[in-house]
Formats: sequence, structure tokens, C-alpha cells
Amino acid sequence: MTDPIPQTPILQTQALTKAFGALVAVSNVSLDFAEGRVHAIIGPNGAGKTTLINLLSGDLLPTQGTIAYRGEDITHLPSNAVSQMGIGRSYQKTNIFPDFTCLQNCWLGAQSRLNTSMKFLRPARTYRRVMERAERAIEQCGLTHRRDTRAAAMSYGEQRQLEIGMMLATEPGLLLLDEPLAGMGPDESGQVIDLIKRLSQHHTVILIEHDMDAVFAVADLLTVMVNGEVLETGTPDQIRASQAVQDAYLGTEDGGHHG
Amino acid sequence: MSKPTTPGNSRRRFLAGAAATTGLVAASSFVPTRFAIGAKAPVKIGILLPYSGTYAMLGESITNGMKMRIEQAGGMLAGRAVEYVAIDSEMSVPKAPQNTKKLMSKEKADFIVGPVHSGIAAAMSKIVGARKSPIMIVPNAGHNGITGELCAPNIFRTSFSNWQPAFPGGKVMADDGHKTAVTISWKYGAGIQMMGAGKAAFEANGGKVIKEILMPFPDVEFQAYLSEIAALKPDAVFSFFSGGGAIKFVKDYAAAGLKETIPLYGPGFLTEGVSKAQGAAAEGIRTTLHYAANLDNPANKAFRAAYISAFGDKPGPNVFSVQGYDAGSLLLQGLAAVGGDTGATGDLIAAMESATFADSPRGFWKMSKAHNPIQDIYLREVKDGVNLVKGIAAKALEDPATGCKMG
Amino acid sequence: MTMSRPTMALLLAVLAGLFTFPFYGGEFYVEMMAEMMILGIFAMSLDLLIGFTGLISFGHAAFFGFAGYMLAIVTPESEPIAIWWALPVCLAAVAVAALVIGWFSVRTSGIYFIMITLAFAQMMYYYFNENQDLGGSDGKFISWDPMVAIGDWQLLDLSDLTTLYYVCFGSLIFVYLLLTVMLNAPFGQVIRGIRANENRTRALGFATFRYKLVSFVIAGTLAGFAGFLEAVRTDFANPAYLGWHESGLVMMFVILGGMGTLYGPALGALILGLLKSEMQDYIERVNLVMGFFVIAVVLFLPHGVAGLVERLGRPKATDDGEAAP
Amino acid sequence: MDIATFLIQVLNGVQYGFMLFLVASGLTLVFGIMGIINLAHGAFYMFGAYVVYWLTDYTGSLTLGVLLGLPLVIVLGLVIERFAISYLYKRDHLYQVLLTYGLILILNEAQLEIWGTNFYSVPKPDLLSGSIPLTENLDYPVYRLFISVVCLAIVAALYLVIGRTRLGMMIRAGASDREMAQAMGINISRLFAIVFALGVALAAFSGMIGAPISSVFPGMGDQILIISFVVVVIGGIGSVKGAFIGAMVIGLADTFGKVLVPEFASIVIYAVMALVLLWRPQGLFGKA
Repeated sequence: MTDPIPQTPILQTQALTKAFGALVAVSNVSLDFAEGRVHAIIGPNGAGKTTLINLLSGDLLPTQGTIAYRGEDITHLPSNAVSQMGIGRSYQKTNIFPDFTCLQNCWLGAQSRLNTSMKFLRPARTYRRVMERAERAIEQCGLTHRRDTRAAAMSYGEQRQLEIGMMLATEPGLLLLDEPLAGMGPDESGQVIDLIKRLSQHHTVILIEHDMDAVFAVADLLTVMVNGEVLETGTPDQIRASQAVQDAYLGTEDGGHHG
Repeated sequence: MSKPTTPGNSRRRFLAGAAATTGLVAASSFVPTRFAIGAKAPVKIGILLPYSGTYAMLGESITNGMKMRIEQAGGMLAGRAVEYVAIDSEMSVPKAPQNTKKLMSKEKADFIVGPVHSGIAAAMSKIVGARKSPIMIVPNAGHNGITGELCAPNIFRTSFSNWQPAFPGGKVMADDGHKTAVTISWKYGAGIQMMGAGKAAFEANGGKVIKEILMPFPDVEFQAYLSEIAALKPDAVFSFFSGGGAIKFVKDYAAAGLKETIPLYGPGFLTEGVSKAQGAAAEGIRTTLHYAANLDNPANKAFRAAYISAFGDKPGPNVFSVQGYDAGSLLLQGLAAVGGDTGATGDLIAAMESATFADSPRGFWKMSKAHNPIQDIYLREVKDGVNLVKGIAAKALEDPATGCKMG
Repeated sequence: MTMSRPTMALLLAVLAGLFTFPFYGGEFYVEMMAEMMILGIFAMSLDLLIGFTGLISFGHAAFFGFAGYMLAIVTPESEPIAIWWALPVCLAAVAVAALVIGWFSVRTSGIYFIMITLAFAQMMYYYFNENQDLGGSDGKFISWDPMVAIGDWQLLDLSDLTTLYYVCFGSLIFVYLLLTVMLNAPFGQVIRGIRANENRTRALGFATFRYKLVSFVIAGTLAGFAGFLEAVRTDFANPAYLGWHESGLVMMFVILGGMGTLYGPALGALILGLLKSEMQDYIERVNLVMGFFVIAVVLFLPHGVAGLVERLGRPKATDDGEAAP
Repeated sequence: MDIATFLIQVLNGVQYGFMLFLVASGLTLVFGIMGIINLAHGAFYMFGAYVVYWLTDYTGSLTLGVLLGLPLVIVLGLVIERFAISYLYKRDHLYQVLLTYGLILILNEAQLEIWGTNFYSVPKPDLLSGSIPLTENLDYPVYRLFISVVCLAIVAALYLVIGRTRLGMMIRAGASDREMAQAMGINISRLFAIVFALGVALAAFSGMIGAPISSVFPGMGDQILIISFVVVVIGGIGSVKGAFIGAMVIGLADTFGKVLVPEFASIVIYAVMALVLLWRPQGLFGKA
């Protein structure tokens, strides 16, 4: 957290805009995300953070603007192609396969890194590398003891962990984490914060989070969004010191948990 | 709102014959085993007809007619009791092969009576015709091929071929002085065959068909075609519809005002069994068919009276019950000739081939070599909701039986 | 594909019964079982879509009936055609049809997918219904059963009932195993993911459209295989085989039998077929009883007959021993 | 085609569209608000036709037949909702398809048991039995125009009920978010019972009012079922406006299909549906 100057951006948005009818959820967002950093996006509810993530991950198509990943234009790629480029994401609302076991959930993520899954004969479980990848993801997200449990039968916190595990199974280089701590108790939160810290050693992370303590603990850079627009980007210290941010956000919202 | 008195019975298997059953029940309740051994096994008649859906009325009429005929002869066939096994065809062609085989190999029916639907008839005759037995009696389906290229020794028809009522209709239209005509029907087997026959006869007698309309089956939205007919201004219209389609077509045709300027002709099904429902719209329509309600012969009068007293007048006696009635006659004559021995297939078929129907409500008729009726086709006109005979349009008309290699 | 032990035992008993059936079943029931097994294949193929991919097709009969027409078209009037030609040609034609229809349909979802598959099936239905060269609504006869022979040496005589029975039986098992293998392979994992949560599956990096399309084509082709067998059995191609009544019927097999189990739908075909055929002998208004039966299953047996079998198989069924939180 | 013929065919198409709308409106309501795919809609249509035949036969008046018949079918709808449909709200579409299919079987058999297999016709009221001359040899039945007027009245009524009344407010709330509506204190189960009964009433009413034209016969409901679904899907599920436009599109497409491309007449409406869905996968006025 010493060098605030961006290196080569791994992901870059240019004037990114998303409108739903008359409502502009993301407006003219131009951001550079540096490789190897944890870059958090914060802002009050309705600031457009999740919409921004959905644009980056290909779940939504932007109305205007461009997105480039490692210099390559990915603006119009669907989410599966974005994933294949090495961008993984987790969802704010738990988005898993409830009837699958923990392993099967991660398995599917791991299997997506095969050249193709149009394979009809050999039993899936005999693909050793896929299995290793899935097991590793389970281990990383701390669910080894839940390996063969149906996801629907796990606790909420565990499901949130699995959400990250599935993403990790795709072995992405860039992680888009949408409120990974949402709804978690303090113990579970601590685990996930540790996990993010560990991941940040080898991955670039773009993080949306309401838990300000967590954000300031892990983020190298912060972007504050308000009403779909970028208010300010800087190091945690710069953001803390920013009067504009104070006025628009931190001051009024007490910087605490909400949402 | 009187319900027909016996439709419920029509679908259950039961031993027919009032005399026979009362006697049997009385006797058998005392000495069941001995009697069962001593008595001849009943003749088994498998029936595959529609008892649900739009054509349920046809299935019911045919069944009633046939049973009535056998009842009148004492309820027995050459001294043997009769067991009916009826299956609802549901007008489903995919179910036809299995239903046919059920009657053949599970029920071991000696005879199969059915069906109403031409597609089912084709599927059935393919299966039945490939073997020597059982004997199939078609009481309605008019598909030309059944007594044409699909004909077989063990397939008989007591109704008509599509060609039969249509061909004279075309001639009548020409004889009435019409020069141009439009044909309209559904685009399916019966419609195509009947329109083809009517057109051939009309053009052979100097007419000209200026447009042939074949509409999707069973679509009943006629307005677009009626407007087209009005614009074409033919001298006459020749059409075939049946059931609900016939009612609606005739009513729509009249409501469009076309009936006054462009008279409507067609095979008799256009008004048969539905003329009451058509009401005033049907008045004056001239059709050709092998039956008419007021045919002046004693057999017809007796038949109608008996039918109404047994089954009521909704729907009342009609051409379908006549066809069923004659199927009953055919069974009686055939079995009488072989003394009830259903195993004597060769003799049985020979007897059925030479059967004559002097007591038929439709008037005298006999079997052709292809096993289709050689029958009179009447010219009818609707008056007060009844199809009245105006004369004979074709005397002892025999279907050309194109493609039949039998006989 | 987890199946409890008692279920497995029951299934094996059923298989043994089916294998020996021609020795004691009698002509009618052997023929009927052959039909039920064909419908079982048809139902399993639809289960691949409904129960495993989450695509509710209301036009599946189009492929079933189309295969019959293909056989009618390729079989000459004068002599039998070798099955080595007939079967691949028919299946290829069906696969192409499924590819085209699927390519358009698979991009819609939910009720709209139900209706667009219906629309395409109805178009095919009317095409055959009105094509007089193919017999129109009367359908077309197939003069000869395909010949299963190598050179002059005839391997199987498909016009023989017992032979046909075993061919159907073998085909049923073959299709069951084929689908089981496929569903356990990577492909199967993906389509199950699509059924459970398509968006997430896509976000994990799968081009879900492609997998749905392939699933649609495989299901269509297998339905075509069933239709081919049915055409061999009945020697008859008819537009009614493509109609929505037929599509609805097979959908009923799948749901009543228990979707997502493969053997359930096959069982559904068997039970429903037998039930109706047997009841016909004793009950006048069979459809009335069938109607109440169907409603009862919906209300009281949400997982179909297979669900019942599973429940009886393990009385204290919970989620693999895991209690829900 | 000259201009007069063309206009007459437009009239035919629009009028057919009106009839289709009448049948489809109930389907789209039940579909859109309750999320229920009601295959038995056609069977209710048939029941309406038989009930009006039966009552008209007794009373001698179509108007009386309709007025007396509607309460009967509404009760029927409420009973079926209570004892069958109400268990399905949270279930998959597939089970709705299956259950309502079961209902078709039962209703069809009940019809045969009550009214038998015969074909019946229902007389038009004298006031409406006339015709208006269109060309030298073509008349237009007044009754068809009457049906068009009734149809427009129903469009207007549905618009007012859904847009302006408290019931309509509840319906809209229930359609967009069931939990929210429940939270607002709306009795969802009673609302759904009312909507289902309304759907049944609309189906039966179209059977009643169409009976003098279509006549009354077994299985008549099956024929209109599929085309009603086509109309609803083209318009966008749940949208009354969509059903109206969809009915017009299908009415005109069918009419001109028959005239211009007779050999493909049966395929036209399905081709139109496929095209519409490819262009707008959620129908013309459906919500994505």
C-alpha cells in the first residue's frame, strides 16, 4: 500500500454507461484497474456498484462506453466469454446450484477450463485435473469439511464461501467480488477477509463491499461511486481524507454496516 | 334434454340378446359350470369407434344400429350369443394399430367393426388385411382405398366409398343447368376424394370447376372463403363438410346471403344428422347420399320407429345408424350360412360376399367384388329440417375400386 | 444418478421380467410392451430436455413422427431397404431438423420456449398433413420393414414380433445407458447446471446456448430413433404422430413417471399405457378415471412414480443424511 | 384482388380477431396474473356453449341463457380453483399443464354424460338475425357485428377494471409481486380465486356468445385451445392489450393466408408466431 501510482491497467473502462430506460445506473465511468491490486468500489446503496460489476462480467451489456481487459476489447462479450478470458466473479445474492453438492458446484467451475465440455462418454469424475482444481477451490474457500454436502443444506455463510469457491475453481486472474461479506457474522467475515488477503497475493481483485472496516483493511485502492458516477479514486488514506467523500458519503452514512 | 336411453351400454362389454340373456342367467345361476361347457362360446365382436370427441355421435349411432339389428334377430348369431368389446378410438391414428391388435390378439374377436375415421381405417385394414382373420366390417370410413388398393378378402364395408355419394352429386349439379362451380372442403382424405369425384362428374357433364378450395382440417372459420366465392360468382358450390363443420358452413353460407344466388350442393353428409341444428340455413340444399330419412320402403319405416323407441330422437336415426344396422345384417347372414362356425373363414367370407340386403332401410343393395356396397344414391333436398328424397341420382352405383386386385 | 439399493433391485427385477416376457406374455401383451418400450425411449429423450436441461418442449413429437416419414420416404415400394442405410439417413434428417428448430427455439425460455416448440411442431404437422404425395392426413404405408442383413445373411427379421420385441428392449437399454453415460460425462454436468441455474452456468464460462442446442439435437434424434422403431412396428407413417396431442402425451409420461430420473419416464409410459388399456375392459368412462388419476398424481405425488419408488425404497429419506439448517 | 374484396377480407380478418380475443382474454388474465397455464380454458369455453344451449332451450332466450348461465360457470370456476388450482401457485408450469390436462379429460367426459354426443345449435336473437348487404351477392350477418361490439365492450371493461378499480389495483399488485401484495394486506388467495373465476367466466362467455355461430358439439373446446395460446403468446403473456393486438394479427394473418397462399394456410399463423417470438422473445407487449 505504498505505491498509489497505477501500473499497467489489467482492466480499463472508458466512459462506461448503463441506462435502464430513463434510469442511468452507471454513468460515464472511466476507471483503470491495476494488476495485482485490490481495488474496492464503495458507495451508498443505488450508487451503481453492482451494475458496474455486471457490466464488467458481461452479465449486462453497456449502453455506451468500452471495457478492455489486458488491452483487448471485451465490451460486447457475453459472461461466458468474459469468464474464459480469466475474469471470475461472485454474486451479491447467493447464486449457486442448490441441489448440487459443494464439490459439484466447484466441479462445474473447474470443468469450464476444459477446452470444451462437449465430451459425452468419459465419466466426469475421471478427469483428474478438473477434480484437483475443484478440490483446491473447496480448500481455498475453507469448505473441505462440507465437500459432499448439498449446497442448499449448508449455512448461509458457507454458501457465501462456496460462491467464492466456485469462482476460484475457474482459476481466474482477475476476481470481481460483489459484497462477499453480505449477511455474514463476524467470525465468518474474518475468514473471508483472510481469504481475500491471501487471494490478493496472486490475483487482481475488484471488490464491492459495505463493510468499511474490511474494505480499508484489504484494499490498495478505493473508488467512491455516487449516483452511478465516480466521485473519487485514491488510496485508503486519500479517501479517508477526502472532503468530497466525507460530504457525499462517509459523513452521512457513518461508515458502518448497512444495506 | 333427454339422454339417449342406452349409450352407457354401448361401451361396456356385455352379452347381448334379451331373450338369450334372461334365459341364460336364469339357467346358469343354478348350474353354471355345466351350462358353460354345454353352451357354445359367444361370438365376439370387437368395436373400434369414437365414443368421445366431435365424432362421438357417429360411434354411438353405428353401435346402436348394429346392436338393434342383432336384437331384432333374437340377439343371437346363428344360435350363438354375442359378446361386444368396444374400444373408444378417440379418433387417434397413433393409437389405432395398438387398439386393433388388442381386439385381434387379446380379445380374440371374431369380427372387428370400425372405424369412422379414414386414417384409422387405413391403419386397421393394413393390419387386418395382412391376415386371414378376423373379418373387419367398416361401418363408415369412406376412404376409397379400403375397397381399392387396400382391399382384402376379410375386409367388408357396409357404408360407402367417398367416390360414391360425391360422383352423382357432380352430375346432379350439371343436370340442374349449372355451368361453373367452386368446390370447397377440408384438405384431408375424405374431402379431397369427394371433391375429386364431384369435379370429375361435373366436368364430364359439361360443367367447369373454376376454383378448388381446400382449407385446413378442422378449421371452421369460413368467412374469407365465402367472400372469395362471392367475388368469383360461380353458378353453384359443391362442398363436403361433416359434423360441427357442416353445421357452421351451411349456417355461415346462408348468413352471407350466398344461398339465394349460388345454390349449395354436395355429398349428403353436409346435411345428414345435422340438418336440425342447421335450421333454416339448410332449407333447400340438394345433396346426394345412399340414404334419406323419408325413403318410402317398409324396412326404413320400421327401422326408424324402432330406433326412436329404443334410443330417442336425439340424434335419432340417420345414415350412420343405418350403416351400423346393415353391419348387423351382414353378420347375421354370414354366420347363418356357416351355422355359426366362425372358424370356417373361407365359407364365411363367401357368404358375406354374396349377402344381399333387401331389408336395409336404405333400400336393396349387395356387396361388390371389392366388398363395397353396390347401392342406389338418392338425390335429397332439405325441407323443414329433414332430408327428403327427390329421386335416385344413380341406380345401383358401384365404386370403381381402383387398385383392388381382388375378385 | 443416485439410485437407492431397493430401487436398483426393483429395477433389475423389472428388467428380468421384461427379458423373459415373450415366453409367457402372449402375443397382445408382447406387442403392447414393445410399443410401451418405444414410448419409453421417446419419454427418456424428452426427459433429457425437461428433466436435465430444463427445456420444456411441447413439440417433441415432431421428431418422433418425422422419423417415421423419413423411413416411409426412403423405403422403396419394391424391396426392403438395408437398415444400415435407413437408420443413419433417418436419424441424420431428424438431427438436422432438430438443429434448425433448436437454433431458433433455444434462445427463448420459459413459456415462450414451450410455445415456439409447439409452433414449429405444428408447422411440420401441417406440412405432412397436407402433403398429398405423402398420403396427406391418411398417412403413408411402409411396404417393407428394413432389412437387417450382412450380404445375404439375414441377422434379424423385424417383421417377427418376438424379434422386434427384443430389438425394442435392447434399444431401451441402449438409450438408457447412453443417456446415463452422457449425463455423467462433462456434457451432462453442464446441462444439469443449466437446468439448475443457467445464468450462473454461463458466468462460470460455459456458452450455454451451444449446450442447450446440442441437448435439443440429441433429444430430438433419440425421439427420432423411437419414431423409427414405431414406424417399423406399425409399418405406418401418419401426421398424427407429430401432433400436439402426442407431444402432450409424452410430456405426461415424463412428469407422471418422474422427471430427471430417466427410468421414471420409461416407467410412466408403461404404467399409463397398461392402466388405460386394462381399464378400458372394465370401465366405461376411462378418460374420467384418467383425469382424476392425473390430478391425483399432481397433487399427491409431485415427483411422479419414480419419486414414490424412491420413497418406498428408503423410508426415512433425507438429503443424504444431511439435515437442512 | 380489387379494393372492395380487399376491404371485405380486412373486415373478415378483424372480425375473426375479435372472436379470438374474446376467447383469449380470459386465458391471458389467468396466465399473466396467476402464472397458471390453463389448458382447460377450451373446456370451459365448451361448457359455456353447452350451458347456454341448455338454458336457451328452456327459456327460449339467448339473453336469459347467458344471464343465467354465467353465475353457474363462475361457481364452477370457483370450485375448481378451490379444490385443484389453488394447490399449484407455487409449483412449476409443468404441473399446471398436467393438472389442467386432467381437467380437460374430466370436463369432456362430464359433457358427454350430461348432454350426450349430439350436435346442437343455438338460435340467434331475432333482433340480431338479419344481414347487411355488402356487395351485390354478399351479405354480412348482423350477429357478427354484434360480437365485435361485445368484444370492444369487454376490452373497455377490462381496461377500466384493471386500470381504475380497487380490484384492478390488487390484480396489478398481485401480478407484479405476490409477496409485496401480501405484505400490503391483499388477500392473495381470494384475489386469485376471483381472477380464476373471471377467466373461466370469460372463456364460457365467449362459448356462449359464439354458440349461435359455431353450434355446440363435443370436443369443440379442443379446437380453439391452441389458437388461443398462439394469440396470447404473440401478444405477450398477461397483457390484455397484447392479447387484443395478437388476436388482430392472427385474425388478419389467417384470413389473408387463406386467400393469398391457400396451400400454406394452416402454417401461416404458426409461422407468424415463430417470427414474432424470434423478433421479440417475450411477445409484442410482454414484460421481459
